[in-house]
Amino acid sequence: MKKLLNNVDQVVEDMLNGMAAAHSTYLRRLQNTTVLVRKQSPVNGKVGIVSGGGSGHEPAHGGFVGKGMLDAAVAGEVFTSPTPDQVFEAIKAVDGGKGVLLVIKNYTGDVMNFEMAAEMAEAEGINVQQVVVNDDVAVEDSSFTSGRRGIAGTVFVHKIAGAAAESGADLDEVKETAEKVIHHVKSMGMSLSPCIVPAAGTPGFELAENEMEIGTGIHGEPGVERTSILSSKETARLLFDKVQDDLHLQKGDRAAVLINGLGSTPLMEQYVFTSDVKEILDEHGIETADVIVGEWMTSLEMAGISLTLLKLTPDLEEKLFAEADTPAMKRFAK
Amino acid sequence: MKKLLNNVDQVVEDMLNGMAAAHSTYLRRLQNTTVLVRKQSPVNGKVGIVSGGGSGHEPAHGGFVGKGMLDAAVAGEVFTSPTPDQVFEAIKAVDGGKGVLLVIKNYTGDVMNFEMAAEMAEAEGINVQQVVVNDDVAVEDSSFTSGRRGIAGTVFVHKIAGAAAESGADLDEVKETAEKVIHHVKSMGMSLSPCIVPAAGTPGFELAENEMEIGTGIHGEPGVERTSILSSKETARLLFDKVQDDLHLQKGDRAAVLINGLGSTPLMEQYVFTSDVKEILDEHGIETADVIVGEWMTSLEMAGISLTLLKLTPDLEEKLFAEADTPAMKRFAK
Amino acid sequence: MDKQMAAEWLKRFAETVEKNKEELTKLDQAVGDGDHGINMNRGLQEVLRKMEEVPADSPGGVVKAAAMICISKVGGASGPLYGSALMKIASALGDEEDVEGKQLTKALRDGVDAIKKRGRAEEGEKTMVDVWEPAVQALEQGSSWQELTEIVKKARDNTIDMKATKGRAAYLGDRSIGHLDPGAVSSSYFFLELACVMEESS
Amino acid sequence: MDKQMAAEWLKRFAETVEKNKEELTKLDQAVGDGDHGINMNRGLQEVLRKMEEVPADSPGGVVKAAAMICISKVGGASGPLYGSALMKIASALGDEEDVEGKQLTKALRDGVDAIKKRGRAEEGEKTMVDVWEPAVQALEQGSSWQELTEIVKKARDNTIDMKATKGRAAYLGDRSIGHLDPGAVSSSYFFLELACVMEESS
Ligand SMILES: Nc1ncnc2c1ncn2[C@@H]1O[C@H](COP(=O)(O)OP(=O)(O)O)[C@@H](O)[C@H]1O
Ligand SMILES: Nc1ncnc2c1ncn2[C@@H]1O[C@H](COP(=O)(O)OP(=O)(O)O)[C@@H](O)[C@H]1O
Ligand SMILES: [Mg+2]
Ligand SMILES: [Mg+2]
Ligand SMILES: [Mg+2]
Ligand SMILES: [Mg+2]
Repeated sequence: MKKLLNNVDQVVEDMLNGMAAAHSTYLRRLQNTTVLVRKQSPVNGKVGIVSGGGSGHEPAHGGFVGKGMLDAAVAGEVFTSPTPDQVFEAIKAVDGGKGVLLVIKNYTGDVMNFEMAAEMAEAEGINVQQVVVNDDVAVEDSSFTSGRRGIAGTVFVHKIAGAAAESGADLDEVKETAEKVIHHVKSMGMSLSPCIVPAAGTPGFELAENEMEIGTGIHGEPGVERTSILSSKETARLLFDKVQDDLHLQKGDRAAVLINGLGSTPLMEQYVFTSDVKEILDEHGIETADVIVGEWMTSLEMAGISLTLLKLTPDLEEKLFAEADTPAMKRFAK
Repeated sequence: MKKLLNNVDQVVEDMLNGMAAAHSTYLRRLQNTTVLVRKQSPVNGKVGIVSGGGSGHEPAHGGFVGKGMLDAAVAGEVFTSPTPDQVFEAIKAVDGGKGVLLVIKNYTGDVMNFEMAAEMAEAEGINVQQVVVNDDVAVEDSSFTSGRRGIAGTVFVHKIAGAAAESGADLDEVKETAEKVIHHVKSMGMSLSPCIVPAAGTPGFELAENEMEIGTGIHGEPGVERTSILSSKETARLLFDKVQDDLHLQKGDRAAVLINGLGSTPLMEQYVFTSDVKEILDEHGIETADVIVGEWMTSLEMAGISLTLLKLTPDLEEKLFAEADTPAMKRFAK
Repeated sequence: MDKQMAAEWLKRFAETVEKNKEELTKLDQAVGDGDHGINMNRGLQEVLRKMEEVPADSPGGVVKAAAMICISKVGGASGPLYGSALMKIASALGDEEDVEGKQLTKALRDGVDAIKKRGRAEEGEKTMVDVWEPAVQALEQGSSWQELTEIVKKARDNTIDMKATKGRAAYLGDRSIGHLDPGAVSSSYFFLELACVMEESS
Repeated sequence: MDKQMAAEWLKRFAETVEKNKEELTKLDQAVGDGDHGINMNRGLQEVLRKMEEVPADSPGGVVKAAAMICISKVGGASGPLYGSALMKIASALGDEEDVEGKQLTKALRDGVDAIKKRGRAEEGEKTMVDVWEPAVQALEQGSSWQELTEIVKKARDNTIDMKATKGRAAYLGDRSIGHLDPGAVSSSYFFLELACVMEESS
């Protein structure tokens, strides 16, 4: 394992200090917690939005703390959901009197820990609602299982629910907006090489030189299928087809596209892939209102990419383009 | 070699199409060239700024095309400087009547190709000036050699010269501003693993599991020294010391810091490193006006990082914080 | 069971997890995200420290302190699950200084029920429930601690052939078959060390 | 030298570069950025295509067409250097249909001077100049084509012990010692193929 760090057990601690140092105009660290909150928290009269999860997905979620997105991000250990007490601290810090929405990615651990925090907050009289993002279409949905994972589509939830909160909507409206995004957003990823959790020291899975993994999540976990290496075009088609199976975009529909590098896939390759995705969308007559390319929700140094499509309605589109100013995502007011 | 692409010989072509597709509100591709220009080019009455170089450094330079930074970026093959005819096309496309500044990274190939383009443009009566960025302190400067390389510090040149041009400064002033940045900016990098040029198919150098390379450039070229792996803190100190040897920052000086991931080093590690750099700067009583972390000038999927420090003067700081709106770097007007 | 035995139980549990940390990590890499050993060890080491610093007055007190730490230090899925289980076990044990076998079994029943409720999991889903449920049932049916040992090992190994439908392993679908469930393995340590401590004192 | 011989020369040069593309890449990986073989091959393959499509009327025409392509297709350091050299060579050859040995030597002198001017390099800096300069000097001093072959090989190998002070290899400082310069190697092909073509026709 070759990593630039000091102590594997301190990596989250050190990282949070680095984020606070780099982005001091946006956010601050809540003392003795793993929580980053907006510099001026709570924002009075605004619904607070809290997200978080295991670390190793940077810029998610700390990079999205700021105007028009999150009020707080709670960091767990690498790939390990944060504990309820930490989430509770975040909730208390951002409640500006209009309640708090928790944006949870659908993993058993995250759901349970955030749920326990919500129970604690409610016991203190804070109004807390939660939404669970489950955009990953890699695994079939089923009522017998814990359902689908939340992956990069979460960024759209942050952006759009964040815009709703910023505009003064109340907790129910913000939650409804978030749920509408969740309903309309689908993703799927693949990887070319695994990643190494610092404290583990060995990769989560192994791939031969001619193999790729389809449907990989964002935790170095194995995907759902292994194939020989596909070209960017073939990969784009495979991921698009899976996403489209669920999303049923029609000719003339407007969509936002998020192409997410998982860690070590260079922007060069991401743009090659973007070009292939755009071609497919054009073929289908789907209008791309927005194309976002880069690293938004990573999996340490995993090589790979995910494709997220969000079906837009006029209200979602308006909020997607609303002003945002966070370390990782910025939007100018139009 | 595991890469997400279609055809190694088409990778720059495909990438440019992807960039144009993703960032169509910012830029467009000049037909039959490898040039990306601002959507509305030329901007009348504004000095045009053209940069570029070999591909594989994304987001540099295409990601910096937009308001407040570049007017055009010329892409060469991977790690190969673009040819004069392409640079010439860019110059013609962005000349808004006030002349054009070329921002060249100091590599023999880049300097020669841009120079030839400037000669062509001058023959057509376009006023062209050029600056050569040589921020990499890894190699000793000497009048016998071709001097120091240009690396991530180039981003500050783009940002600050871009602000000058945007504010209406004339060509001489923009050039002077760029030169002032170049004079005040120093960088140094290191790497933990090499990268693979797609058309080559094999890494540019090899590093054992316990080795790191100090002073690596951004082209997969070997660095100037090889050591056993250092911690983030030790690395921060080593790079800072080398930069500081040249920059002589004093207590109370204001500086901008750019921490640049070379490709596959996760943001997590970059932030750990950021925290260590901040500690050193604090020790020295150097005020950090701005800390920028992320991937700004990469070397494909190389693992590693570079540290850039820019000594600020009030005029440079004002321009550093001026509004910019490009795909990769955005600044809100204060 | 007195407070020393309770402490000894959790101490041995912590030690076994530490010894098998890499093993648990490997198991979790195969079907999950590779942190189960790290998570459990982080929490249980803290439990050890806490037990030394502030020894509790009763078996219930010992377990309650461990529950709080699991909730605030383990994270992931296993944190709330072990945390909720231990919390319920502690409640059931109350502050009695010496706990009968029967009462312990009832407490463990509350524990497994808490896991099933928090995790919305049933037996057969390839989770820690697949060790907890047979183990507690065996005790309820009067198995000896010796017998429990065998039952727990068998239950643990039974997870190999299961297809996961809860937890991260569920994302693998059929590919989850053929691997031990890491949470089932750590749970087996929990019961094996309990049996060991109880056997030795009997 | 007539136009056929000029075309044959560049054709063989292109073929040798293609055959040794990987070798050139490896050399450039050791002291540079690993693209010299790729750059040269990209340009020279285009030269081959162009020569087939639009055959030139004179040796100067052949070389001029190649110069234009090197400038617009090779990129990197080698593009402008070979481009400038070929351009000057073409100018010196003019549009004569048959070129004398002397005139060719004078043209090659213009070529090497163009490289030195563009690259601001002198002999001994571990660049292509270290093949071009001794090669042209030898011709100026009346060496035979056979002798040139030996001189060029020796000049190429002499770059091994040099420390680079120009081009990317200069960034390596002392670590550049012990490696062949890739541009010197491709330049050796340029002169070796010239010698071959001239020998065969004599
Ligand atoms: N819904 C659930 N119900 C019961 N046990 C579960 C559930 N989800 C996961 N587990 C258990 O948790 C273990 C994984 O724990 P751990 O790796 O620490 O957390 P995470 O899965 O969040 O990384 C699994 O092996 C399984 O035994
Ligand atoms: N200043 C210079 N003068 C003469 N030749 C040079 C100079 N710089 C580089 N070269 C030659 O160019 C070769 C490298 O070419 P190439 O790899 O194609 O370009 P780049 O260095 O831009 O990647 C070197 O091996 C050397 O022979
Ligand atoms: Mg986990
Ligand atoms: Mg090159
Ligand atoms: Mg796990
Ligand atoms: Mg090269």
